[in-house]
Amino acid sequence: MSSVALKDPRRTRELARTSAPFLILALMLVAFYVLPQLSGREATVFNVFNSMQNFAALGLVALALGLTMIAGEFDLSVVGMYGLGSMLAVMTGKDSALLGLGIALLAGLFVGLVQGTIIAKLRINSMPVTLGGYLLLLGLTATIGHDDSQSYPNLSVGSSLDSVVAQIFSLRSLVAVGVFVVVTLAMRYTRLGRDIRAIGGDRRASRTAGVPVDRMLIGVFALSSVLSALAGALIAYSLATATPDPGLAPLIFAITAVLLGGVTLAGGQGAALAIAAGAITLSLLQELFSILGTPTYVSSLITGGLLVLVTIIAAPDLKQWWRTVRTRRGGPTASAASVGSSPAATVTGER
Amino acid sequence: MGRALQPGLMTAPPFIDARGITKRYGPITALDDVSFELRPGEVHALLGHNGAGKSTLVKILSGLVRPVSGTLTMAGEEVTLRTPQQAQQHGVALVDQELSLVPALTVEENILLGNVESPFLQRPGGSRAATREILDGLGLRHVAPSTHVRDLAIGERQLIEIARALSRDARVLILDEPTATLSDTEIEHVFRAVRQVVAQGRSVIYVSHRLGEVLELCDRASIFRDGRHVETRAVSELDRRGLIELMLGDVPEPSQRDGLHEDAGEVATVTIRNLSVPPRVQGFDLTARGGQIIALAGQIGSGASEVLRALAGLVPDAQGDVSINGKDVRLGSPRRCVDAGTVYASGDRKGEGLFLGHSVQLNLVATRLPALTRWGLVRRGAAASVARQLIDVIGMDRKRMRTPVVSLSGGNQQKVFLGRCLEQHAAELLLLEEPTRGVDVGGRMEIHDLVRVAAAHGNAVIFASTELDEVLDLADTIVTMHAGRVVRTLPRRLATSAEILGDMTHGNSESRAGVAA
Amino acid sequence: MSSNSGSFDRLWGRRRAVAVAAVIGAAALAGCGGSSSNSTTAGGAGTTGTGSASASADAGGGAVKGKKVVLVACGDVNPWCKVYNQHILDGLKAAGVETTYLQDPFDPVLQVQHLNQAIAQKPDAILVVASDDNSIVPAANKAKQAGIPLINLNGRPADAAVPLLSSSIAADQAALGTYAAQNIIQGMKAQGKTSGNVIAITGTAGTNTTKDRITAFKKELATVPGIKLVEVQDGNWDQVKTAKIAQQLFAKYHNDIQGAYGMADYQAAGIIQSAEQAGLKLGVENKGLIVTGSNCFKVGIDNIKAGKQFGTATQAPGTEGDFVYPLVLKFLGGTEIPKENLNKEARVDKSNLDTWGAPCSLA
Amino acid sequence: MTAIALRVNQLLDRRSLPVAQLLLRVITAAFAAILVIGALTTEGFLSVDNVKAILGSTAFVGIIAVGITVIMLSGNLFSLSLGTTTAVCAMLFLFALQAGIVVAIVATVALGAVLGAAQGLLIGSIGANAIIVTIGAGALQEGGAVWASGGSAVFPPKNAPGMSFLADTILGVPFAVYVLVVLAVAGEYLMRRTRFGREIYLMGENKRAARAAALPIVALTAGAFAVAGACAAIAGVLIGAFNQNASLLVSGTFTYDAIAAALVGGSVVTGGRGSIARTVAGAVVIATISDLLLLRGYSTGVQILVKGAVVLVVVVLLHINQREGER
Repeated sequence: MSSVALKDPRRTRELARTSAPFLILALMLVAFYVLPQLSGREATVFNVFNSMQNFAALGLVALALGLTMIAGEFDLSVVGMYGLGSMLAVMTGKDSALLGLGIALLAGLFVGLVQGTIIAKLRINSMPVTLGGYLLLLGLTATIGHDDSQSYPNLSVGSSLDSVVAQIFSLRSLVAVGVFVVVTLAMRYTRLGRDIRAIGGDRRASRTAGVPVDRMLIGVFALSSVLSALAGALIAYSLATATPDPGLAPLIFAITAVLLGGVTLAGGQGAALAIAAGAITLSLLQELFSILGTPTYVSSLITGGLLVLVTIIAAPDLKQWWRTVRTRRGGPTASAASVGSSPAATVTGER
Repeated sequence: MGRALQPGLMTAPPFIDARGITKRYGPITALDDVSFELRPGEVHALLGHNGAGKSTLVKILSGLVRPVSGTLTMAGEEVTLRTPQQAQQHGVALVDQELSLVPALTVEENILLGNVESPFLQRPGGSRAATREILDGLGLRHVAPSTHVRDLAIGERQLIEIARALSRDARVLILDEPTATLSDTEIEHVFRAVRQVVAQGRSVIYVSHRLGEVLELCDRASIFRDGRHVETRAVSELDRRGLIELMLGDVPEPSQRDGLHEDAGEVATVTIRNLSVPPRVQGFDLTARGGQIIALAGQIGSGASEVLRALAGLVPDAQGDVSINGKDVRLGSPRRCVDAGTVYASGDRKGEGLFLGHSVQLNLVATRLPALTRWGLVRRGAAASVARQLIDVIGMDRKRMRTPVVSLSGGNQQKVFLGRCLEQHAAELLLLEEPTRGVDVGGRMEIHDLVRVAAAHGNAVIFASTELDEVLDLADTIVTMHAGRVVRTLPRRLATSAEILGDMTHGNSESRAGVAA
Repeated sequence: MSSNSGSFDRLWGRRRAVAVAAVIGAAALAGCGGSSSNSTTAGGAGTTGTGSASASADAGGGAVKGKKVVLVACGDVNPWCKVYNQHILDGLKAAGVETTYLQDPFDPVLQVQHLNQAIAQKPDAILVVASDDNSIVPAANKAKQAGIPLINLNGRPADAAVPLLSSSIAADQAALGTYAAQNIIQGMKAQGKTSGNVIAITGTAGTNTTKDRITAFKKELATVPGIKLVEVQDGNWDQVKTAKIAQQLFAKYHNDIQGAYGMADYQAAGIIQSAEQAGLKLGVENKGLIVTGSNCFKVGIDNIKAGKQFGTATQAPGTEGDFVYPLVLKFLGGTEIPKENLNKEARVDKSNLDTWGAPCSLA
Repeated sequence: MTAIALRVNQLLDRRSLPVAQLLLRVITAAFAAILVIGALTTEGFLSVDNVKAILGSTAFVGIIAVGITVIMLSGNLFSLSLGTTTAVCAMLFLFALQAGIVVAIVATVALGAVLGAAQGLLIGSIGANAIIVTIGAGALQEGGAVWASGGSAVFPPKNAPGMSFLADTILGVPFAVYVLVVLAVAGEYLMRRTRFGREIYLMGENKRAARAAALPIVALTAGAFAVAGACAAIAGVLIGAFNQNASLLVSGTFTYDAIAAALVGGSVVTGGRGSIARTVAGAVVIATISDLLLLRGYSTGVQILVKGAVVLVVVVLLHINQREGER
């Protein structure tokens, strides 16, 4: 057991894994600065602000989805709750924005608790449950909003949420940043972070070790829905509008951001800060598209390709597949040392 | 030999008092009206074969499993344990046979994981000093608390698991097979830790197959057989032979059965040279002939099942020269290995063997669909007749043909599984992992007969087993393994149970506990 | 190895090759797309209008040269939008205006991001086709504060947005609804009917476009008391959904329907298909169902030619686009333009296909 | 909350499992009752024409759902790009009609199968997550289609040769319904009688066991997605013929509707259980409910809401029922 000798490469690999999202973000920043200039445009501080505005809305959805993925689940209903949150905030917050926000968050809490309980206690795969939840929430949003986009009359709420703070932030994006900071701190400095990663990494082991698995799962789904509702409510106030169907764009953004943030689908790995890095990277990419005036189809080709690429890199059996391919192609060359002069080395196999 | 009992130990009120505990899994009674008591300050061994009921009792005491009936008293108070957390609150800490570490977390995080007393707020590395101390005590000086558990070797993981239990400051420490994967020095560290625990007036339940360890470490021993409690005795009153007698019921004489097929064929059909299966198995050699039944006997972690998995093509980076009937087999792909004539039956029947929701018929023909297909269509008549043939071979009622496998008993499930794997006409090499795990006595006999029939048809059979009885009963040749290496290869008629048990449990260090056969 | 598994392996090999080819192809495609997009935008931005056609000399000629306009609109994924936007951009570029085109496939969040981005570029005007009537209001506010003229295109703006806009250049949605009703009335009259049941399957319910058209439709239809509008359903600008609803409504009324309004021509086409499947007769000649659309697409023109659809109304994308850019040029040239500019729409039926057949076949 | 948790715990307890079964029956009965009462009191519901209308509205979604069922049975969750594949295939079909109807149909189905197989290969060989691969593939298909078509809608060429039968009715029932029936029967046959189908069921039930038993996992996964892609392509052909034009706007809500149909039909997303016939039944159930709600004047929102609720209830109840079966 020469773990002393092996420690260094392991550390390096670990470091590479955890720092990858931030390296990608750095690369993105460079591209963000350089690419516009190549086509005679420029990226300004305002563009960074605008990216952060996008981050404020969809970064929170990414965090919501990411937390469930770290816990080894997948919450497809985030985009449904995002829609419902915005509709509730607009419909119930006409007199007081805070009241509307509160109702949206409470609704998120309720939805999350119900979905979480079904998933944790009945041990059902979260995918079909949250798919049903998504459709249900979508229908509810449309029904509450009379199948129409609803406007929010108090424009000052949105404009104060969106007023520029420190050049690149707004109140809204500061809320998102704040949420990320809180979640990061909680993941790092309380036992919650460890427990969430544990139930995602190995649920049986966690149960045996004494982690309150069911309670944690319910909590994660509740948090996921609350964060989605928060994102929806904030964007609704910002746009002074709630739409009956937010479409799938927020979900696609969230998934891509979470994967860029180094969260694996197998669960057990990931940090809120890295998810933030992924979400900011993607927000910058979208803003870059808009600076360059990229046609929709090109941006969907690029984001689709990016998603597939990240999925390939994160695929659990990639290494194994590669090994199998290598042994099939190259035969036993890799094992030549141990094979020695035995006949196996000279026989090309059965084909 | 056993430690001298501490004064007053026999008279102190028991910390755990379990009465009339019964637990059934489906048709199998795992524990039958068992009583057990644990006194403060003692190391109490639970002994018995696999399936004797030790692990079930341990699971009940640690809140992982709830008994059907019986009462459990802890520190004089009757308790019902629904969750591991509740057991923890009553002062019980478990080191499970199956590791309960999360590979994606660090050593420190794993040690803190699930500790109900661990504070809500934590600083990363905040308990590093305490962790360091526990790790050092277990001889893990070289392991940094920030290392990920997935980067540790299996023995180190086992020690981390023990470290977690120690860190909980529990009244009762349960160690279920803690040393199966450990080296001698590592075992010594565990012993030292156990002695420290009992010196503080706490208790340890020690489950092990290793009689030498029991004799060296334990105060009392409770012996289980077939789900029943046989006896509890002070270890000082016992010796190795006495323990074996109690465990086995009687000491079986060797060579009850001749090695039937030992000389069946002159031509070696399967040769394995220099097989390595990372990370454990190195330089494994074996020659098997048609008609021969070879046992790879070893505890969990011995490498026996890894050898089988590698031969089945399920380990991508396994390497070695394997040939069947002179044809070389390249490992690493199940398809290639099957085409070369190997058939593998996993020990994890439910996870890696059966298609539980499907019928007996489909399960029986699952692997031979290519042969039953013409123009892409499965020939139903042929499939049905093959299935009928197989169901007759395994001795099951044909009426059950359409029953989903999930509703069968464990024994019948295993028969269906093996029925599928045996009787493959093309097969040359049968690889059976724990062929009778979770099967009752009757089913076990039938399955053994099936295996013998398969061998009589000229197949070479290699099976891995952790059970002494099975090894002695079924094998013509016994290969004992420990810590990834072959300890000894000997024909059945020359083997004694004590010898095999010794090899399986001590590896090359049988002299360590002074109990060489 | 058996031949069976051998063939399987070959199959794997082939499929993997296909997958690899697909991935490489996709990557190459993304690369090409990226570079071509750059060149497009660079070209767009760099067009300084040398030798610009004087197609719109009436709009102030050289005064607009070098002015910057950002068009924030639905993207090329939507065929109607593509033609519409292309006509506007071509017209502006020809006059030497620098244009930037930011596409959002009807995604309000992305659109507002684009609007903010447009405001930051401080162009001489921003043109917007609202993805959502309400959601552009805050951005319109910002544009106003920044002193950048915002011109709303295509649909009637939300009430709250009106005071924030410099102008609105739109199709006369109400006229489109009125024409649709006139089509039904005339078609039925041609069959000698003055009474009957009518169904309407609309675009996305609740949007101003839909509201304006259906209100005018109802009003016009009410001029003939015998004709009853028995059902209005939300077809969500979706042809398949429209067909489905139509089929169910035909069943509900036991085929006792004399007129049907599909708010877009492709929705009318859905109704026509359903009617044919339900065995209803179509058109004046067959004394059958009178179907109308209310903005024209090629599929509608084809159906009118075939006698299956009585008529439609214009809102042809090219025509609408050509209505927009001269006004924008005028505005850029410093001439006042009215707050509200409604394009003059036309009712289309078999009689004036010569005029409208071609412009209505662009999408 | 605790009370609910307790209830659920009781549900899980072996002794109260009959309660769960009772609940299942009660809910099924209540559902049937609502349907019957609704049917009796809704004008125009109980008529031959309406039955035809329901069947007609089942057809497209049903055809795509047949494909998605094969994916689910193979244990690869579901695809979120089949709606886009349908749209892309509709576009190709109308374009390829220049070369004749047979060529167009063959080319379109082949394209659908290839698009599906490419995703399946990726998923089967390296264990990439099906949901994410298919979302990404959806975006790629969308971008590729706009790039290839220049963003215009595709129309059939003049005098499109013999396409009209695809949108016709036979005995008053749309051609697409017959296609659905044929596909459902063929699909059932494929899944029950062929080696491919049997092995898909086996792999979906237990992928590790399938690997240990040396089943061709990559080929099976690619095959399952290819079948799904081909089904989406067939739907694309029919929709193209029906609409007489095709653009990406076609994709609509097909993807989710098809998944909902399969779930309501009792397919398990984790694989191995369910059948194509049941999926088609699920599609009919959803279409019936939607029809009922539409005829009673409920809005689109309520229709989606009810769809979601039905999916959720069916998923939970079937799960409970299935667990009980395993005891």
